[in-house]
Amino acid sequence: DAAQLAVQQVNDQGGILKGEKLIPVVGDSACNPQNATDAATKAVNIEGVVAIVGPHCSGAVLAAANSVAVPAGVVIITPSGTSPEISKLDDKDLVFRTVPSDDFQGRALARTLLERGTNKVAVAYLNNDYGKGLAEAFKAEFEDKGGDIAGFAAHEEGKASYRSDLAELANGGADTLVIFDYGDGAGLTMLRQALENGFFENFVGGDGMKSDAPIAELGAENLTTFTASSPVGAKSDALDVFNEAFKEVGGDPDAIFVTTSYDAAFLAALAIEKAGGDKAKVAEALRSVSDGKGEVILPGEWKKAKELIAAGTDIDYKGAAGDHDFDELGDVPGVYALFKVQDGAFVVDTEMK
Amino acid sequence: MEFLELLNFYIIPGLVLGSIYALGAVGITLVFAILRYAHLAHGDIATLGAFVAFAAVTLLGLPVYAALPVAMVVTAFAAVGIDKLFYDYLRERPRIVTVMASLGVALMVRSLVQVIWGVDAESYIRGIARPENWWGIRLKDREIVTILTMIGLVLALQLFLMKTKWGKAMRAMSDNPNLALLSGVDNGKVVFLTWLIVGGLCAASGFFLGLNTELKSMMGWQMLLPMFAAAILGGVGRIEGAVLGGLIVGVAEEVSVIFIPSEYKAAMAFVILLLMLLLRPTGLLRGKVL
Amino acid sequence: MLEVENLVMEYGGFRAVDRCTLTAEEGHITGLIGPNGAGKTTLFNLIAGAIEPTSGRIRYMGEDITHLSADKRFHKGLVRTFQIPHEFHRLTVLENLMMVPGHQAGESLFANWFAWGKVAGDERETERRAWETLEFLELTHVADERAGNLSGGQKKLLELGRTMMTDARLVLLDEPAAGVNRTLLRKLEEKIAILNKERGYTFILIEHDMEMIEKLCHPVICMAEGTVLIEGDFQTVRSDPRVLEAYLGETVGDAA
Amino acid sequence: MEWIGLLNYAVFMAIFICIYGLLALGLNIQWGFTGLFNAGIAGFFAVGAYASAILTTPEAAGRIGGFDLPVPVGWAGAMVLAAAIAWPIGKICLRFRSDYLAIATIGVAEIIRLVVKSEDWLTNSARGVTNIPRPFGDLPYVQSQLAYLALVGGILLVVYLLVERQIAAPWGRMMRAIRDNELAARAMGKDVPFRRLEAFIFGAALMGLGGALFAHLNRAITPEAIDPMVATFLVWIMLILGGSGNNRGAILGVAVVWVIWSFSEILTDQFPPEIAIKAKYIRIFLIGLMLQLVLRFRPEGILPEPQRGVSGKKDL
Amino acid sequence: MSPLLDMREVRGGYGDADILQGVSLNVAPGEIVAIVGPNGAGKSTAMKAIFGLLHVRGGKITIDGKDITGLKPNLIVQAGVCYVPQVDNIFREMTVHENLEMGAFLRSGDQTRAYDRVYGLFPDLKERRKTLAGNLSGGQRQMVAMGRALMLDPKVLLLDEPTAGLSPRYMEQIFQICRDVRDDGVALLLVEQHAKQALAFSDRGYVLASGANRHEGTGAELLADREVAEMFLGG
Ligand SMILES: Nc1ncnc2c1ncn2[C@@H]1O[C@H](COP(=O)(O)OP(=O)(O)OP(=O)(O)O)[C@@H](O)[C@H]1O
Ligand SMILES: Nc1ncnc2c1ncn2[C@@H]1O[C@H](COP(=O)(O)OP(=O)(O)OP(=O)(O)O)[C@@H](O)[C@H]1O
Ligand SMILES: [Mg+2]
Ligand SMILES: [Mg+2]
Repeated sequence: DAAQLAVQQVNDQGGILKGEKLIPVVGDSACNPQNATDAATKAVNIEGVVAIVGPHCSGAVLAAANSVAVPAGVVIITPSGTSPEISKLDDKDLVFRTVPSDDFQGRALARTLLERGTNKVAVAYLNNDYGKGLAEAFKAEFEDKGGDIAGFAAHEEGKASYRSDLAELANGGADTLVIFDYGDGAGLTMLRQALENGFFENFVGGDGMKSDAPIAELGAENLTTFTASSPVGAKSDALDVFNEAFKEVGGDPDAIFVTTSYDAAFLAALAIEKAGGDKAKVAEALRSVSDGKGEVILPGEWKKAKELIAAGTDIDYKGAAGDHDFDELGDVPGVYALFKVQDGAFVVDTEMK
Repeated sequence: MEFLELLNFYIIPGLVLGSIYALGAVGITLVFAILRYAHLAHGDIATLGAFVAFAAVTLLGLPVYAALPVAMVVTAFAAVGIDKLFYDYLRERPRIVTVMASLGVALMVRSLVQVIWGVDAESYIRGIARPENWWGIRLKDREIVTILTMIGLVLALQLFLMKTKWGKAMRAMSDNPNLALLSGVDNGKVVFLTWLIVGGLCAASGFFLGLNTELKSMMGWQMLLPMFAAAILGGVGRIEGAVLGGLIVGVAEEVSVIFIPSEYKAAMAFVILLLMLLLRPTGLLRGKVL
Repeated sequence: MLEVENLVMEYGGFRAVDRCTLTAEEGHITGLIGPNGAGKTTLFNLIAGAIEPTSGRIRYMGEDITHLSADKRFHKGLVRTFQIPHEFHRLTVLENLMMVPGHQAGESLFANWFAWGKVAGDERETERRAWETLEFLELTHVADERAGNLSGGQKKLLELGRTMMTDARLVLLDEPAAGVNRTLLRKLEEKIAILNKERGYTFILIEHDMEMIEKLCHPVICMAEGTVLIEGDFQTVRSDPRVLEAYLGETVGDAA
Repeated sequence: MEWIGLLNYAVFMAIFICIYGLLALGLNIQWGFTGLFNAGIAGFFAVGAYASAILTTPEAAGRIGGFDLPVPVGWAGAMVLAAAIAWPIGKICLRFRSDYLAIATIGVAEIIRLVVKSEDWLTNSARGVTNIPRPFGDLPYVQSQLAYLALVGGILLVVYLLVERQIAAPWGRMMRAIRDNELAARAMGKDVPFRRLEAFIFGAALMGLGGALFAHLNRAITPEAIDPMVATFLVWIMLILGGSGNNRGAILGVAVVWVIWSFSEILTDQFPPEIAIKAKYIRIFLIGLMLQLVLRFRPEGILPEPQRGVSGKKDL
Repeated sequence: MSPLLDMREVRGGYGDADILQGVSLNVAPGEIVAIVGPNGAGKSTAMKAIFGLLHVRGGKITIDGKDITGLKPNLIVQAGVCYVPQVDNIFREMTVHENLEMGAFLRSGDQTRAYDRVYGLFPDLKERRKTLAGNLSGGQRQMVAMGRALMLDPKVLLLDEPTAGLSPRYMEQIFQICRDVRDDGVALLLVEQHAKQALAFSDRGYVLASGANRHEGTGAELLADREVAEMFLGG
């Protein structure tokens, strides 16, 4: 886990505040709100955390933020809750994310496809907040810019066959299928069945599809027409630094939400340091350590950051996933790229705007 | 819509899916008829079976189809063990207690699979297999194998139940347990045999689901409800009914996409089921005992 | 009081009750005898509304009740007992009696919450009546016992006791004597007679105990194979050759 | 300082226990006292949660609602709607054998879940409904939690008393009689189908209320909250463990399961992170195992059904 | 002659309460023994006790001198005892022939002779061997039930109210069959509500009441006993 790396770096480089250790609390939210609120309450009250990194599913973020973090005045930074719904929260400026809202990604993907000359697609999306959020943003932008959505259908996860769904979508006459699902879930099944039956020629996925599972299970040779968008740190030094470090501890820097998790954890640590451990000041500190003004801090540079904070110098964290200049809603703008499969791995195909 | 298209993209997938459901539903119906409770761990035992086959493929290097019998045997004994450990001593209790116990078993088996094999999707054969074209009908080898094996297993089971002494004992036990006892049938042995068969069928259904899609730790649990629907649809206790029910549920799920929004596909099994209960509560074939 | 006309009850082609026609007069104790499987219990089930007849009609106090549900018939004063005691086995004996009266205030959810006083008053009255019945049946010592733990005879008494908790007009008794100990049986006979005379209950009584039939019943109806074989006073019925053959058997005349 | 946190957490857990307590009481009325195998608790929970959410939230684009009604109206609406949905379901399904009723209710709950998940105009589909007002939500965290606990606890207490009253009254006696012997109950003039329906609807209304309280606690309701595992099976486990047929047992079962669930997490959090990931599954395994152990050694639950109706005049 | 089936001072019941309060009875080879008594006397319970379907808490049951107290039913069948319960005594969803096969479940080898014997006793069944037993008439069902029990060629046959619910014509037929079976050398223990007819052709009889022996004697003695007649025979 990349957040783990951040914690380790912080602790190795002098720890937080007066040499105290940053202790990770692994909450188990299992995506459902009952467990998420339970885990968050425990973290806030029993462990006494001053910031929460997570949870992973948007529904869980909504519940944890609404019922625990916001009322308790604890900052919550989610590395993976991408639902546009999170932006709408009445959050007293306590909810942040290091991952851009699906809204951005869906729109960016729509524009990119149109630019590449793909103007007729069918869309299959997982019927949950993630799939639906992406799909609708995509659809709105795509149609707005003159594209033609020839099929648009949600599906439930865990079904054994999606062939009839695919046949239905293919009936619209598009030769490109856009899948908003997870690469190790129903999206994989769908991709497999579409490929096996020759329903579509080109496949485009959202970031959820950019997972190792399709390559491992379907074989890279079958995925020549498959591309997936994903947020990237705009080709930056920060990203390189992180990739280096993460590979060293045996992680896969290309996996989903790795960079955002790392950044979320590192940012949380910076903000806590800056706020001097005062819960009430963490949100403000979080904005100040990432607002684009001040000395640049790259991933892993904890010691430097700590010294600068101690000296009262303004710092600005440039993360692996991006610069993280939060807007009023606590969102970050997305920088995306379209990936393709090459030599058994995802490589950047096109930068997206 | 063209007939061939309907066949290729709706009916055939439906039949393959239906065969997988059928294998599970037959097991559910056996447990229901002979032991008389709803077995909620059925789907997760199927998952276990699928992953045992996976282990046989990856660890022992067996060819995929050779892994099926291995998985069936291992899972059959696992099912017997589960019965001995968790259900046996509840036999005198109200049935609800055993139903709850089976829910507990479902959780335990699933988490065991997750601890051992993780939660990522796996598959028996990497890569994809494109279907062959038989005069316009598109079929993959594995689909043919799925349907034929299902038919073979069910026929074998029917023959066993009809012709052999212990098959008759199982039918007798499901018909009139007390009288079976009075006829000298050892109920312990019947229960043992039942679980052996149920476990084997479970593994087969999990295996084929894994073969036709991927292996996931939740795959069986997600199949549980359609399988129950199939069993009830066919008339509880009827083997051929369960097969018929499985095929109907499978085909209906696939074909439903033409008529209703596809996010409601998963509800299809229940719509059929509720209609069935309303119109003919005994199931398609009058159910109750084998 | 009760008229049964051409009643038929089929079970998958088998006629348990076959064009049965009979009447019971108000104030009488009508005896119903007949071999096992003659359809007596089935007839009771039909009259009490536990099952619906295949065809035919049942009239009770001038009203056609053929398709009325069992609970509605109960509220019209038509009460039955079961051949095999159907006690509420996890309820106490006292509760078995107390649950009987119809239209108790406390059976409505809202009364329980908002009309507590009325419910409590009702309960006191019901309980008083239940204790009375228990005393009458000499069951006070087992009032707090689970009914499932009673002996067969006590269960039979409880069956009878339930009819006494109602404002019954017509009571159907299905073999009340079976399994009841003999000394108790004599008392039971007395009690039925008292209920008949003093409370004005009308009875139809199924029994295999000829002594009881002889003592209590007039008239006696003998059923066989779902239909009425003969009706008359006890002596006539007993000496009828068809009854002797179908029901009593050849030896019975001598032994009695 | 630590113990204040613990106390805060205890307050939170108590709120949860109260909410699930309502679900367990509802199920107890249906199963414990009437013998109706409702395996679709999640459905009624969902109906209640969404009904109240729609009634009490301010205007939102793209879906019905925006009624902005007071919270009590929302809660009453949740109960009424859950009851209204239970009515046709009960009408149709209560004639089935208990296993069939179970499957039928699972099916209905599943259909409700899909509707909730898919219908934009009604429930904002997968994104869920947010900005649900929470009573005392404007107070500082701790006070707000305490106030909500008082509110929810009060509701649970009132419901518990009502249910207890009702069970101890002739109504409860009648329901137990029906459960014991349906045929005889009918012969004793009880309208069995109606009474069953009544119990089913009453239980469903409580489940709906539980759902509403949950939605207002989180100020948001999303379809993940009505997953059958956490909203149906968990409640069943709680009831069976606590002792079906015993209201105090039901609530105790809820408490025990939550406490064990929660504390097992605190425990597994102490593991090194590599194992902590797997610990999630190990915990589920342990929950399953615990269920087996209780079923084995206390099959009637922690508090078994009491013998009711003893007159106390035994010694007279 | 030493008894084939011997039951001594047996106590026991379904739950905690003792239904049988010390019942003793025995059956010699080739003998018909009738048990009569009021409903709920424990007659069926006594039979179930022999067959291990009860918690037996005291006393001893032997077959041919071999102790079978507390054995599981399937083992008792192996000892040569067959039992036809009062109710639910056929496999409804199996054919007549399969019902008989279930009777011979414990026997191995060729059963042709056993089938011939049963079909010889019940020609009605031979005609309907492929019919589902659940579709038979009451009398035929009773024949199937007895046939099933006879398939094992038992030493002792326990019949619990074999004539219950039967028309008198069938009742006579069943009694006749009992005598035929006895003539084949099988000992019979039967419970009967038609006590008079049963006692009339039984070698001996027991009167049970309240879970205990009340009277015993030859059939004729019991029939002649005024007290027995008055109290238990509906006389
Ligand atoms: N539910 C049923 N299904 C099929 N047949 C039935 C059913 N109920 C009763 N019968 C048959 O109907 C016939 C009449 O039964 P009933 O119980 O009325 O007899 P009865 O006259 O009361 O006999 P007894 O004196 O033994 O009580 C019997 O042969 C019985 O087998
Ligand atoms: N399964 C059971 N569980 C508990 N008690 C039972 C059970 N079966 C019978 N009893 C009780 O045991 C006693 C004896 O019953 P049993 O069936 O042996 O009587 P019986 O003499 O055969 O009567 P009948 O002539 O009516 O068949 C009765 O009081 C009865 O209520
Ligand atoms: Mg009768
Ligand atoms: Mg008996």
